[in-house]
Amino acid sequence: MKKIEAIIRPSNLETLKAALNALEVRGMTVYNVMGRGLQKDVKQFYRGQEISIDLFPKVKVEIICRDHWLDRIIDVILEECSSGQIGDGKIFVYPIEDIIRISTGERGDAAL
Amino acid sequence: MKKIEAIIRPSNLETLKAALNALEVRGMTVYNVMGRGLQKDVKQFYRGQEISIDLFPKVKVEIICRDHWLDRIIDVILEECSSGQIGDGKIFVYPIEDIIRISTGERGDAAL
Amino acid sequence: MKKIEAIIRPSNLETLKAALNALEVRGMTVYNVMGRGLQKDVKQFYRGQEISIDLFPKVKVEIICRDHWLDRIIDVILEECSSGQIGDGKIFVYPIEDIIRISTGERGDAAL
Amino acid sequence: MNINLRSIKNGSLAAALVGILTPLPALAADASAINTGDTAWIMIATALVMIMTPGLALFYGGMVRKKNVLSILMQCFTVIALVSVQWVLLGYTLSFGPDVKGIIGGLDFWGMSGVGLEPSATYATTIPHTVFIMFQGMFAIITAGLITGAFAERMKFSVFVIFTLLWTTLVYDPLAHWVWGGGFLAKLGALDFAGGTVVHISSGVSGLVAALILGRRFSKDREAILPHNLPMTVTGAALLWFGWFGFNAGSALAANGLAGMAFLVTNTAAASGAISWVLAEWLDHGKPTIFGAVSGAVAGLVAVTPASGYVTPLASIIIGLLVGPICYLAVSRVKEKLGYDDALDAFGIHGVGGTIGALATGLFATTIINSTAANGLFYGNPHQLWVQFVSVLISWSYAGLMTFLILKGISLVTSLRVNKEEEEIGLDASLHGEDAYGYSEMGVEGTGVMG
Amino acid sequence: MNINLRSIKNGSLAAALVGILTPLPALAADASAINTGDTAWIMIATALVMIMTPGLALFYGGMVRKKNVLSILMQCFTVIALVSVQWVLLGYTLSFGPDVKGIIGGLDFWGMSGVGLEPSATYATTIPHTVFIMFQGMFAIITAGLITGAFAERMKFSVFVIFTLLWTTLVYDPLAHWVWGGGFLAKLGALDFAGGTVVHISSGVSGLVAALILGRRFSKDREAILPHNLPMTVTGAALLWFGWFGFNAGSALAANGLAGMAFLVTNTAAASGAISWVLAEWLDHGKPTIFGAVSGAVAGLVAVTPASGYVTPLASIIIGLLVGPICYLAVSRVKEKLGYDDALDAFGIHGVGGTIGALATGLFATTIINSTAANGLFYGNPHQLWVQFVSVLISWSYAGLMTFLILKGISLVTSLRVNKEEEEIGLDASLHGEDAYGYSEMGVEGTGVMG
Amino acid sequence: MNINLRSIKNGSLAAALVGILTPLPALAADASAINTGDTAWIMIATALVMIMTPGLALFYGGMVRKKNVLSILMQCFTVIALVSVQWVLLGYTLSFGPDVKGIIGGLDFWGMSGVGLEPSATYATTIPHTVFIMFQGMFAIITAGLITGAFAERMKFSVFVIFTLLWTTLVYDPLAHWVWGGGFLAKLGALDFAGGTVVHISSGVSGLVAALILGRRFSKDREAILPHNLPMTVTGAALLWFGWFGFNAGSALAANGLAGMAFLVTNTAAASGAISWVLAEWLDHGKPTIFGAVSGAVAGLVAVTPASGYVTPLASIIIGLLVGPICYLAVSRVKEKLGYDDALDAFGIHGVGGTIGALATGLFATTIINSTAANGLFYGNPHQLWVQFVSVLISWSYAGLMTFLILKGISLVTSLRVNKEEEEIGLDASLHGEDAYGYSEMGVEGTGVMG
Ligand SMILES: Nc1ncnc2c1ncn2[C@@H]1O[C@H](COP(=O)(O)OP(=O)(O)O)[C@@H](O)[C@H]1O
Ligand SMILES: Nc1ncnc2c1ncn2[C@@H]1O[C@H](COP(=O)(O)OP(=O)(O)O)[C@@H](O)[C@H]1O
Ligand SMILES: Nc1ncnc2c1ncn2[C@@H]1O[C@H](COP(=O)(O)OP(=O)(O)O)[C@@H](O)[C@H]1O
Repeated sequence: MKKIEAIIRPSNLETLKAALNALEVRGMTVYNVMGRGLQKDVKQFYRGQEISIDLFPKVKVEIICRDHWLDRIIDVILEECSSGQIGDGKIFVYPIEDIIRISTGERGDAAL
Repeated sequence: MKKIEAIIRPSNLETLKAALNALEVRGMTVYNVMGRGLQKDVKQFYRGQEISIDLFPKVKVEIICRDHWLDRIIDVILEECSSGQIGDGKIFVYPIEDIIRISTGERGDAAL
Repeated sequence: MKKIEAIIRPSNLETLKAALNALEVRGMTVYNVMGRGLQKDVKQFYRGQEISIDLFPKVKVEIICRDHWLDRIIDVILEECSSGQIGDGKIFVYPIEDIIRISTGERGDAAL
Repeated sequence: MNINLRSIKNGSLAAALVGILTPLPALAADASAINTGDTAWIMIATALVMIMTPGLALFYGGMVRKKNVLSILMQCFTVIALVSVQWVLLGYTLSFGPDVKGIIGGLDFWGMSGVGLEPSATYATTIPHTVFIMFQGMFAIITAGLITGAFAERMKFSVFVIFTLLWTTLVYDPLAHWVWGGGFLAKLGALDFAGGTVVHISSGVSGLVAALILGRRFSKDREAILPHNLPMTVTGAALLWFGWFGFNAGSALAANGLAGMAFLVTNTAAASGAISWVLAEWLDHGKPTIFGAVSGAVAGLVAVTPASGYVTPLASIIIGLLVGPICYLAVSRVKEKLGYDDALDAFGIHGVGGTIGALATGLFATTIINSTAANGLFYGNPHQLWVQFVSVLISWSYAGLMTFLILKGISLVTSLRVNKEEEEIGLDASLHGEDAYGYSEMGVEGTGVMG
Repeated sequence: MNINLRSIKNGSLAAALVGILTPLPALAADASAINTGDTAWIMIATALVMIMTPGLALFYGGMVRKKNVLSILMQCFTVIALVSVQWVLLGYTLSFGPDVKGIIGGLDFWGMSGVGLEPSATYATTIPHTVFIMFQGMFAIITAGLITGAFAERMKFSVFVIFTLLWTTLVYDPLAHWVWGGGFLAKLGALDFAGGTVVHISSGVSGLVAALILGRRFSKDREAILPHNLPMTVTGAALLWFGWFGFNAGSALAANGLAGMAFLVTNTAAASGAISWVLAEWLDHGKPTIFGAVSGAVAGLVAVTPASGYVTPLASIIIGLLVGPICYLAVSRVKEKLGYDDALDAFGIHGVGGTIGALATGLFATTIINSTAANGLFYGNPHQLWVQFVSVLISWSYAGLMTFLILKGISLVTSLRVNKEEEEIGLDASLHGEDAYGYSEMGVEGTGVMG
Repeated sequence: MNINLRSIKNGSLAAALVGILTPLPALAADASAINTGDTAWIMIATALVMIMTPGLALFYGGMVRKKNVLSILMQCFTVIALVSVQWVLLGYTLSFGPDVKGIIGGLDFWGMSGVGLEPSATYATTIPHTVFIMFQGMFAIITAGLITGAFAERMKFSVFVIFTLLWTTLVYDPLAHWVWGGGFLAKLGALDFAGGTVVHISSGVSGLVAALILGRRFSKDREAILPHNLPMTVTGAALLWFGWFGFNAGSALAANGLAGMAFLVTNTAAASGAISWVLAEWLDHGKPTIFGAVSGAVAGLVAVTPASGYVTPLASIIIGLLVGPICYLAVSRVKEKLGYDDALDAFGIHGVGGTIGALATGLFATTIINSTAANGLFYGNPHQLWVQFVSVLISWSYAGLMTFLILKGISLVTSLRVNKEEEEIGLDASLHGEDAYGYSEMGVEGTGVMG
């Protein structure tokens, strides 16, 4: 099993959710985060005081899946969230050791 | 050492905290997340426009612990957060390589 | 590659960001979390009802980096965020398997 | 009738339907009697009292959890809508129609029949009848609104609608008649300038009874429940204080010296109520809180309400200093002890504060301020205190009993509360199918999937 | 002039500059004619109408996404600022200056020249001219503000500024003159007590046209857009209801029986509008919502606006009951069907509600309430309905056409909308360089890097 | 006294205690002199000025970080409570009691003794004395409230309480007497219609001194501090604008032509202040902001305050156009340069704007608007500008010096600021033991562990 963390633009969340649904991948956890990277700062002004903003609102979508699903899900994310512009975001893949469904106590794949 | 991520119903947080306290497990980090899974959509209405909500507010409790604590903590979570209903949440277990306590610079188990 | 999760005091974020910038480490994702640990509870009062608060607002800074950067980044975090007081926070280090940049599809180190 | 005929003569049937409830100038006093200054004051005072109920919605709304804030706003807004209509159709005439045996008002004014552009022949004869009607109507509205604080976060909305209509008709309207409509409490000589018994005791005690009948919120035993937005509560308190000038000074029903004095004592009582509550908690647990400050201000306003047309500035300060600590103890100690879940302290502040105010009026009332009224104990007239005590007793008993009967009655047909799961999810989503803050708190910029 | 001379005689050139626009008491009526009660009422009514536009800002602001809330507040605030100045310089005299061929007002009062401390010789002769000017000015402000709901979340701010100045001068001012300034619609006998045609139809229809010209928001097709803060919307609605008492009852321009009746019917129409909208949605999709309740209340207020000085209490309830469900269908069905993106339903509520109100006035108007006016169909005078219909038709056509021309004109110079990326980022950051909630939602305590 | 005796004769000691401060009708004018229209207007104007302080609380509260918003609300609310009581006990009589050597008012009215239902024999003789007292009292309240913006996010609450009581007694009351209570500045002929010197210069300059004595916030040097809730700030600004009509037009103390003109110029000055500030920043950094718009509106309101009863509409526009850019430079450039931490620009807007307004009054004042006043420079009377300059100088010096002495005095007993850790945690939690938004932002639905 793998854990996929995709950091995307908030505006891509709905379309990504729909695409994953089509794939019958429903399970996901969504985080509200701020991100910094290659995207360049923007200026804001409060009573004439200039503020340079370097953290941008992003959404992190976390999906735990069986190994053989990994690439398919990554492809969907790339399809739905890539505009080719800096700031589209990143996908991180992590190992995961175990899963338990709280309602039933099932473990491993069965818990998904 | 392991990292436990438990995604639970917000209404179970206080009781879980209390139970872990009893176990003298105090360290935890709590996240405010939205989750989708087997729980089925609900409908909302804004000026007659129907909206289908498929992301539900959840709380993620993250606990880093020594390996031999893993099962005890999982048991407590199952006890406190399981209603047997879909939507109770999941527990994910991950490997962790190192820990540093910022205040002292201590590393590994000592940092917990 | 490694994933560094630093849980710090909100008031240390700006200085940490600046210090990492100096190191030309720009990439980071920031989370708004609540943490419990050795820091002791505080009391609040609402219409005379005493509430004991044991979750404190913290900021989690997540940095994915190449292995040889690991120690340098940890040192910067220790420098900027350590007051020697309980509550300064923790650094957790995790393994990571893969990275993809959404905009280009690049994988691995190239995606950073 | 004649209008009715006329319209039919005009060959319009619809007119018959409409006309039937159109003014009969015959019944009313002379328009030339209207004083523009008094009229201007009472119209704006009416608007001030109207804004109190949205103020109350914010005051209460900030105290509940994020998942229930809309249910509070919905209840307050529903009260405004329902009682506004009930009042012109039936409520006003039950309260202020010609007295029937000291118990209730006659139906002469139902549906505003006989109400024209002229002053009433009986009440506030220097302003148009409609202005008096609206001013009194706003009192009926906020009174029904105050109760909601007691059963917040658990009552079914459908039950709430029925309850509100029954309560305002069976409890508020008669009480208003007894005290202000020439009913038996008025004849008894009870002093209640702006509604200590009619408004605050009736709503506070009814709230307590409702809280007892509905029982505690499930989550109440599991966890402490914190206000989700105190700035919202403070904003509401500010609107309450603001509107209360219309509530009390408007009750003079004229722009005169009495109104001015009522305005002054209202302000000082609110101020000293805030001071005394904050001092009490500061001594008790060591922190002066804004939640305490606004709660004390409201307690002070409640307590001075019945007294505002009868007492001196200094007396109003004393009343404020008294009510703060007493209400603080009521909500922080007594409630815990007795274990009833008066969620937002409708009883703890309005029931307790209104009672203190009604009795204090029996102590501090003086004919120096209001020559048409009576002296209180401190001005040599112990009898007044007794009268006040009786009127308090009657208000407590009547409001309590009726609320009990109304809720028990409804509970024969349906359960009063939402179920446990709905309570956990929150009333906003489960009853109203709405989220107060959209997805926005979730950082996904207030968007969802289109259905 | 004489003042001008005097100041120059005084050897001050600046005074010439200033003096040129100072009052010429000569032109005005006698100060002794001022009635303090009427003056007090209209001054406060003016303040009440003023607070409606910030109320509207909150009402609208709560409905948009978090990233656009400041752009809404900025548009409403800008309207207040721009139209306040335009009104004293030019707008008032175009609207209420001496009639020129029934089409427009003369320039006699430009820059407030000839306006002193006395009443106007023509309008509201019992209050100072300045008070009448300010009262009317607040109407011009909110009307321009109402339109913004239609093109929310996508119009360029610079375009908005130009649009507002042109629209208020070319659309509002003439319309106000036609109906209230002795223009041809007044001569025609059209009844519009407080602005069904001048305010609500003009803004609603202009909003529809603007929404069509600008096109849909990009994100609109991708996702449902939820209100980011409904308590903010409810607060705004409360301020609107509160201010509407000044809007309608103030339109009597005196503290008299007519004002009192207008006050009463305004309140009942709002209440029954809220009730009927909520019932409609409850039946339709099964949930009573607070968003529906406030929307219905506003719809009721809109519909009673033109009728408020002419109809009976019962009629106002009927008007409210009618307008709720109709507006509900307009925003939940018709809009979807036709696919125009009237973002916050400026047309769906003000255009539709204003039209219903203007026509209903032709049905329910009665000389029993306002002897100086006319009867409607139900009181035997079908002609009035025809007159109302004509005035509605003219308002629709003129407002629609002019808005079309103004926007097309501007679009020759620059694009009307922000680009897709700016829309995604949100107008607050992209147009105004501000965040509504700082970083605070991000838990980093509202801090950033100093530039 | 007689009352006192009577009550004792009545054998009631408490009455002695109470009676001692009850009205002595003897001292007052004839009640028949009351004009209901004037009374209605000043009562509502008083309510309007009252709501300004909560408005200020929101205006300021939105500007601070989430962790300090309650401390701001608490300071403003505390000012309302403390000064309300201080005013009736002592403040009013110090300000408006019989003049003692032009320096201070006599104690005749302490504790409202000698205040009845009748008008004052000296001030506003057409309205009840109590109404005049309350109207003036609201000015004392907001003035003390304005200062808080300067030392926001760092002052100890206990210190704040002492400071407020001393400041209002030692600074506000004497200044009010000098200018409005027949003191020496009045005799000098200084024109200050609604409080440019008494209210805005005194609070602004005191704020500057306080900011300098307390020093900068620790975090100030580490990071930029962003407003946590701009919609809250905009709501506050709207309430300020709304209330300012009562502030300025109420200062005519009657519902007459002068009030109407003051109302009009107040609105246009606010509008042009908003326009000029936004234009200035638009040119300076390229973005028009809502924060700029509301700041400019407040600056315009501040500047027109002393002038509002003396200048023409056009002059008010010029004043607004002047003050916007100047205050913008003061807060965006000068403050940075000089490095004082006037957190929310109490000095930058009220100190600077009030000074501009006081001097502009010396330029634009004209007897055409107010025959009882004087002409300014542009109307041929350069002397008035000199008088204004002197009164500005005296207000600056007195307010500055006294604030310095008061704070230095307090600092002998205790430190004025919270410590660094408390500042980091935030004043809400550390001083008041409360969280503004509960846990709700944390998604745990506003719950905590019960203590
Ligand atoms: N090294 C990193 N560690 C953690 N998060 C990162 C890192 N680099 C980028 N991110 C996240 O990815 C988001 C997008 O990255 P950015 O460099 O701005 O554009 P792109 O994804 O096109 O490279 C950032 O806002 C941040 O949240
Ligand atoms: N595959 C997954 N990846 C990430 N998070 C998941 C996944 N499946 C479930 N979750 C999280 O667990 C929560 C509960 O899961 P759900 O399927 O609704 O009920 P149950 O836990 O009973 O299976 C979801 O709301 C989501 O936050
Ligand atoms: N075992 C743990 N698992 C997860 N998070 C932890 C754990 N221990 C501490 N933390 C996080 O680190 C933060 C600081 O820890 P704390 O014990 O309070 O101080 P210190 O870092 O000095 O030990 C906590 O608020 C919590 O967010």
